[in-house]
Amino acid sequence: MFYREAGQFKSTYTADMAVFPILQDRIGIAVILLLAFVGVPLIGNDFFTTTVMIPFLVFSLAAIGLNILTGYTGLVSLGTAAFMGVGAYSCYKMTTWWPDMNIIVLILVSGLFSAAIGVFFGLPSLRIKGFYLAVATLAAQFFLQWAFVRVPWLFNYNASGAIEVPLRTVFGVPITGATASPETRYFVCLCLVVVLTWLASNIVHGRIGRSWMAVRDMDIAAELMGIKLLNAKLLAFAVSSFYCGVAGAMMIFLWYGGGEAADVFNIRLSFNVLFMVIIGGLGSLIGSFFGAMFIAGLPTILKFGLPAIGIPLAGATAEHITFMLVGALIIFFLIVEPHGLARLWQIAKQKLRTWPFPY
Amino acid sequence: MKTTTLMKGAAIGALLAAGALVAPAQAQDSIYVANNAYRTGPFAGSGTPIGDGMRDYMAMLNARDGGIGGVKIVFEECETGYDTKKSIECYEQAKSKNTVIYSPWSTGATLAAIPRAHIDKIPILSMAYGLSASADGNAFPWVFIPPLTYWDGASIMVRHMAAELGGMDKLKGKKLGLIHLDAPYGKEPIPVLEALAKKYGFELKLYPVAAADMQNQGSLWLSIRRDRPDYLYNQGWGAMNPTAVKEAIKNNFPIAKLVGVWWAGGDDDARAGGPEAKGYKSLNFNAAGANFPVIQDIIKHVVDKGGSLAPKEKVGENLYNRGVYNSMLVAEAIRNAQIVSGKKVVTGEDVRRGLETLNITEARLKELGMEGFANPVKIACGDHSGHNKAYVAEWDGTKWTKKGDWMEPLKDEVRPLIEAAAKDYAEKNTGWPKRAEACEKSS
Amino acid sequence: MSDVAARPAPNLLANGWVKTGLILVGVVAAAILGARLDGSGTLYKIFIDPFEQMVSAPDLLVQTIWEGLVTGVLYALIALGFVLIFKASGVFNFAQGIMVVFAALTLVGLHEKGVPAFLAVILTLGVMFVLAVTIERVVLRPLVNQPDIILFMATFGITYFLIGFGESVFGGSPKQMIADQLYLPKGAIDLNILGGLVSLQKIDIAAAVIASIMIAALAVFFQYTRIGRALRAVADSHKAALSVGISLNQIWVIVWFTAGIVALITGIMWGARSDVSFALEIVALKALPVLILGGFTSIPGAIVGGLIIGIGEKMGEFYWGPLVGGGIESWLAYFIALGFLLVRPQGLFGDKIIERI
Amino acid sequence: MNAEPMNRTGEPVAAAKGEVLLSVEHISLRFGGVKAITDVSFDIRKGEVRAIIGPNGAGKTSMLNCINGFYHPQEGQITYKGVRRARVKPHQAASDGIARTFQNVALFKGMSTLDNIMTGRTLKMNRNFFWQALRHGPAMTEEIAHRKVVEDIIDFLQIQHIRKLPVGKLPYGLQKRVELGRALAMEPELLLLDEPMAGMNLEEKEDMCRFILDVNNEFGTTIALIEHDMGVVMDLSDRVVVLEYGRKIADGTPAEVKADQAVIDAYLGVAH
Repeated sequence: MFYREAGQFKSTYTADMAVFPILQDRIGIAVILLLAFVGVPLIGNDFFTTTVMIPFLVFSLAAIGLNILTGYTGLVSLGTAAFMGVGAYSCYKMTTWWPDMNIIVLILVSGLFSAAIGVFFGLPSLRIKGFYLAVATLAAQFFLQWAFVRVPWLFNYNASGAIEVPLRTVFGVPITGATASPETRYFVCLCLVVVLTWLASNIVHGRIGRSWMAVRDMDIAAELMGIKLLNAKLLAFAVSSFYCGVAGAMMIFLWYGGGEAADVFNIRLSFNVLFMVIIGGLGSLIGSFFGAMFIAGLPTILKFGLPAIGIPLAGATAEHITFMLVGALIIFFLIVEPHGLARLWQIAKQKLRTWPFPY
Repeated sequence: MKTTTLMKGAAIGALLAAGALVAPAQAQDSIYVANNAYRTGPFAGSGTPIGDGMRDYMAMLNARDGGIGGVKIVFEECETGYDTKKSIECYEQAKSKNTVIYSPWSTGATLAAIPRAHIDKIPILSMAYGLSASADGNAFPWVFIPPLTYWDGASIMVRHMAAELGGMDKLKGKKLGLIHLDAPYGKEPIPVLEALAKKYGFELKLYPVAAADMQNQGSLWLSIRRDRPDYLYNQGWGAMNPTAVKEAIKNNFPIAKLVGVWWAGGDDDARAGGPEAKGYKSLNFNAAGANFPVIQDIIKHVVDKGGSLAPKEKVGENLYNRGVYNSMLVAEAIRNAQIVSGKKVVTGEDVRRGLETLNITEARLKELGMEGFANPVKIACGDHSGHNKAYVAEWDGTKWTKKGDWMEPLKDEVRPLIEAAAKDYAEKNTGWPKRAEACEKSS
Repeated sequence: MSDVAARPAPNLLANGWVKTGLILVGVVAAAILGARLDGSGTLYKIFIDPFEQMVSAPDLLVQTIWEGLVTGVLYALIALGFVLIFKASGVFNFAQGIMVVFAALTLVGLHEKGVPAFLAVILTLGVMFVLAVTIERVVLRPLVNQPDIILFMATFGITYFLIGFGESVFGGSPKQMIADQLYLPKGAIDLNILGGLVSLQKIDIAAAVIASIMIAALAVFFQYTRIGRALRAVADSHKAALSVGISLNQIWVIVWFTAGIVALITGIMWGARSDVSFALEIVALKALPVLILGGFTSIPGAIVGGLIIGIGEKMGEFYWGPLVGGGIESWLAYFIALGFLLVRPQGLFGDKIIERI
Repeated sequence: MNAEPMNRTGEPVAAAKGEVLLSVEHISLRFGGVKAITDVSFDIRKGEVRAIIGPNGAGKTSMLNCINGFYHPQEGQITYKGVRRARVKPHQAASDGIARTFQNVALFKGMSTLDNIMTGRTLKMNRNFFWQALRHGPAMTEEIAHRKVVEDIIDFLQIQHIRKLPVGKLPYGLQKRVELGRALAMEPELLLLDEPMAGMNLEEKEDMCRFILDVNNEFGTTIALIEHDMGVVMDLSDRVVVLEYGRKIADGTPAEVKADQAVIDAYLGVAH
C-alpha cells in the first residue's frame, strides 16, 4: 500500500542507474541513517553502544570486504582475520611513527598495507580455484598470525606482546585511547562505515563490479570479453583486504582499545566473517549488514538480553544454548533461504509491494 | 505463513535487543561483584574448577555470615569462553552494573581492561596473571596483581633450580628450557628469565607452542630431547599442560625436573600422565586439599545444600582452591574497604583503597579458616602485587602435595624490571595519566 | 565435440613435474653456492647445518620421521572423514573436526557413567548413526541441489550445534581416554640403534596399524560391495545415480555414518596421545592442507598427503624452526600444500580439472 | 545504434569483401594423443559470413578456440589483420576485436541482461578505479554514454522487456540473444558464433538469422559461424569450410560445397 513503485518513471539513465531507484527505498535509507546518527546515541547506553553497535559496524565493514572477494568475485577466503590484523598492526606502527597524524586518516591508510599483503596472498588465485583456494588462504591466516606473535617489531617490543592504543585526538576530541567516549568511537565507526559502504556500492555497480561478477559467473567467458583474470582477481583481493584492514584497525583502535591483538585475529574470526557473508547473502552489500547483525549481534543479544527480559540463565548454560541456537539458526536460514538474509529482505519487500492485495 | 513467522522472529529479536539496552539497576543494600569465568571453550578444563571455587566461597560467605560486614554480596558470573571479544562485553556489563571489582580471568581480557579501569574507576584484580608491569602501583593505581607476578614466579623457578643444584653459583652452565604458549600469556616470563640467565650464567631455551598445536607437541619435545635442558619451566594453559606432561613421560624427560607455573598445576593436568607423572611439579600459592576449615565450611553451607556446580569430589582440588583464594582476596578487599571508608555499601574507589591497604596476616588467615592454606599477603600503595611467597608443589600420583618451603621471589631482580616496563607502558600509551589517587596513610 | 580435453601441453617445460624438478635443482645449486660465499653463516644455517645435524645424529632423524609419520597417519584419519563425505555428497564437511571430539567425548562420557568400555564403543557407534541420520534428515535433505558453499556453511551450523550440545552434555573439562580399558597398548619400544635411542610408542604403532586396517577395509568396502559401487556412482554424478535407482538419502546416511566411525577411531587415537577436549577441534584444521595436497576426492591422496604433511612439518619445525624462534609448525603445513598446489592445482591425486567451453 | 565506430571502412560493404582479415595456415592441435585438428588452412575475408561446418567431433569449436586464443595449436600459424600471432591470450584477442558466443550459453548467470551486455563494453571503458569508486563526474558520464550504446543493442535485439532480469532465469532462446548482444557490445571486427541457433524453434531461428544478417550488413562485421542447420548455412553464408575428423575436406561457396562429392559422402550423405 505504501511501498509502491507505480508512477515513478525514470527519464534519465542516471536516475535509472541509481542504487535505490525507488523513492520509498531512499526514504528508508534516510530514516536508517537518521536513526544511526541520532537515534542510537540518544537512546543507547554505553553498554549497548560498545557491545552491540560498534562490533556490528566493525563486522559489517569486514563482511563487506569479504563479500567483495567471495560474493562478487567468487573467491572463497579463510584469511580474513589475518588481513584485518595487518590493518591493525600497520595502524599501530604508523601512529607510533607519526603520533600527530590524524588517526582516522591512519586507520584508512592502514587498509592500504592490508591491500598489499592481500594481493600477495591472492597471487595463487590464478591457478587455484574453489575450496582449494579457501584452504590456500589459510596459509595466510596462520602465517600472519604467527608473525603477529613472533615479530616483536610489530608490537614495538612491548614486554606483554600486546598492542597498546594510545590517546589520539582529532580537533581536541579524543578518538582512541581509554578516554575516548563510546559515542565518539561509535560516530567515527559509523562515518567510516557509511562512506566506505557508499564507495563499495559505487564500485560494484560500475565497470569493475561487473568484471568481478563476470569472473565469478564464468571466468572463461569473462576472459574472452577482454577482462584480464589476474588483474580482476588481484584487484578484488586488494579492495577486499583494504576493507578488512580498515575493519581490523577499527576493531583494535575503536572497539577493543588494545590488548592481545594476535589472538584476536584468529581463525575463528575468519570463519565468523565468512558466516556473516553467507548468511547475509553472497554478493549483497546490505546482506553484509544483516549477516554482521546476525552472527556478531545475536549471541551478545541472547546472552545479555535473555536475562534482562527475565529469563535467567547460568553463564555456561547460556553459552551452550547460544552455540546450539546459532548453529540451528544457521541451518534454519539456509534451508528457508539459501541466498541469505538479503534475499529474504527482497522477498519481504516484494510482498510489501503487493500488500494488501497480493493477487 | 512464512511472513508471520518472520514477523514473530523480528518481534522477539526487537524485544531481546530492548532487553540488552536496558541495564538493570542495582539494589542499594548489596554489593555487586562481577566476575569472569570460562566454563566453555578450549580452556574450560582449567576454568571450570576455578569458577566453581570462586562462586562457592562467595555463596558460603552469604550463607554463613550474611555477606561481608552484614551486606549481601551479589556475585555474578560472566561467561567469556576465554575469548577477548566476550570478555569485553563482560567488562561493559560489569561497568554498567557498577561492579566494585573486576576479575578478568585471562591475560587478553586484563590487557584490554587495564586502559579503561582508571577512567571507569573499577579496580581490576588479576590474581597472579595479567600484565606483570601492573605490579607498579604508581603507574597502575587501579590494577592489582597479588600475591605475585609471572616474573616473580619465574624467579622462584630459578631459585628452586638453584636450591636443588646446591646454590645460585651452581646455575652456571646449566640449561633451562621454557615451554610456553605462543601468546602474551606464555611469553610473560621471558624478559625476567633472560635477565636472570645473563646474571647467573645459565642458558635459556625457548619452546613455543602455538595455540592451534596445543595437543600436537611432538616436534617440540624432539627439540627438547636434542637440547637436553636440565630443567623445564612450563608456562602453559588448558589442554597444553596434560599434553606436555604426557610428552615428557613419552620422551623420557625426568618428570621431576619439569616445573609448571601455578596455572599448569591442575589436578587434571597431572592426572593425564598416569602413575608416571608422579614427581611433576608446579609452583603454587594456595594449598590443595579439603582439610581446611574454610573448605569444610563451603562443603557444609554450599556443597551439601546442593548450591554448588562442582561435584563434591572435586572440591578441594588445586584449581578449585585457587578460585576460593581469589574470592577470599576479593572479600578481604571489600571488608578492608568497609573499614577504610567507614561505609557499609562500598564503591569501586573504596575497594581500590581497600586493596591498596590489604594486609592479610597469619592471624587473619587463621580467622578465615585458611591457616596453612595460604601465606600472608601484603599489598602496598606502590607495590600492587606484594611479591609474596610461593612454594613448589609436587604431584604424588593422586594429589598435589607441598614439596618445598615458601620461597621469596628474587624481588631485587624483578622489581627494577617491573618499574622499567611500567614506565615503558605509560610512555607508549600517550595520555596515560599520572597517579592522582592519594596513598592511604594507614598502609 | 572434441574439445573435452584440457589445454594442450605444448612442450616439456610446461609439464609441472619437469618444471618443479628444474626449479628445485636450481634452488639447491644456488643455495649451496650461496652458502659457500656467505660470510655471516645465515645461509649455512639454513642450507647446510640442518643436513649435517641429520647425518651426525641419525637417531634423532629417525625419531623425527617416526613422529611425523604417526602425526601424518592421524592427520590422514581426519582427512579421510572429509574425503568420504566430499566424494559422496560434494559437501565440504567442516564438522568433521567436532565429530571427532564429539565421538570421543561420547565414548568417555558413557564410560564415566559406568558403561563397560566395549559396550560404550558400540553405544557410541549408535550415537554416531543417529547423528548421521539426523544430519541427513534435518540438514542435507532440505538442502539438496544447493550450491557447495551453502552446504559448506550448513556444516558450520552443525559444528556450532555440536559444540554447544557436546559441552552442555559432557562439560568442557578435558577427559582421559579410556585407553587401558580398550586394551590399547601402553609404554614404548626403545631401540638402541644408530648410536642413540629411538623410542617408538606402542600406542603410535597401534594407531598406524589400526589406521591401515581401516583404510584397507574401506577400500574393500568401496570396491567390492553393492553399497560401495553405489557410493562410487553417486560420487561421479548424483543425477546419473538417481536415474539408475540409487537412493541418495540412504547413501548419505551410510557415508556420514562411515565418517562418524572414522571420527570415533581418530578421537580414540588422538585422545590416547593427549586427552579428549574441545581443543582437539583445532587440530582437525590440520587436515585441510592434507586435503589440498591429496585432493578432496582421493583416499590414497589423503593418506599420502597426511604422511607428507606430517613428516614435512615435523622435519621443518625440528631442523629449521629454531632459526626463526620455532612454532612454524602452525603454518608450515599450509605452505607445503600451497607449494604442491601451485604445480598441480587439483592436488596430488585429485581429479584432473578439465576446462570446457 | 551508435554506428560510427563500426562502419570504419566507410565504403559499401560488398567492396570490402576480398581483403583477407584472418588466415589460418596449417593448424594442428592435439590433446595428448588425440588429434583435434590436423593441418587445416582457410581464410576469412573482411565483411563476409564464413560458415564452418562438419559432423560432431570435427574440430569446429576447437578451431574457434584457437582463433580467440583459448587453445594454442602446436603447429601452424594464424594471421590476423596481417599480423602473425604468437601465443595470443583470450583477452588480447578480445582487444584486437574478436568477439564470440558459445555453443552452451556462457552468460554471467548472476547478472541482469543489462549488466551482461554492459560487460561487453569493459574494454571501451577506461575511467580508473578512483573515479569508479566515486561514480560521479567522468565515471558517470562514461557509464551513461555506454549505457546508451547498450540500450541501442537491446532495442536492436528486441529484448527491452528482460533488461533488468537475471539472465539465469531466461528461456534458452533469449539467453542466446543476450549472448549475441554481449558480443555485439564489444563492437567486434570479427564475430565468432558457435552454433547460434542450436536448440531453437523455427521462429527463433528466423529471428536469429535476421539479426546475423543485419549485423553483417549494417555494421560490416565479419562473421564466422558454426552451424548444423544446413538450410541456415546455405542461406546465410558467403563461403563455407567443411571439416571432418579435424581435417578440411572442402572450402568454397555454398553451391560449390553442396556439390562436392567428399562433403556429400562424409557429411550430408551420412547425416541425412
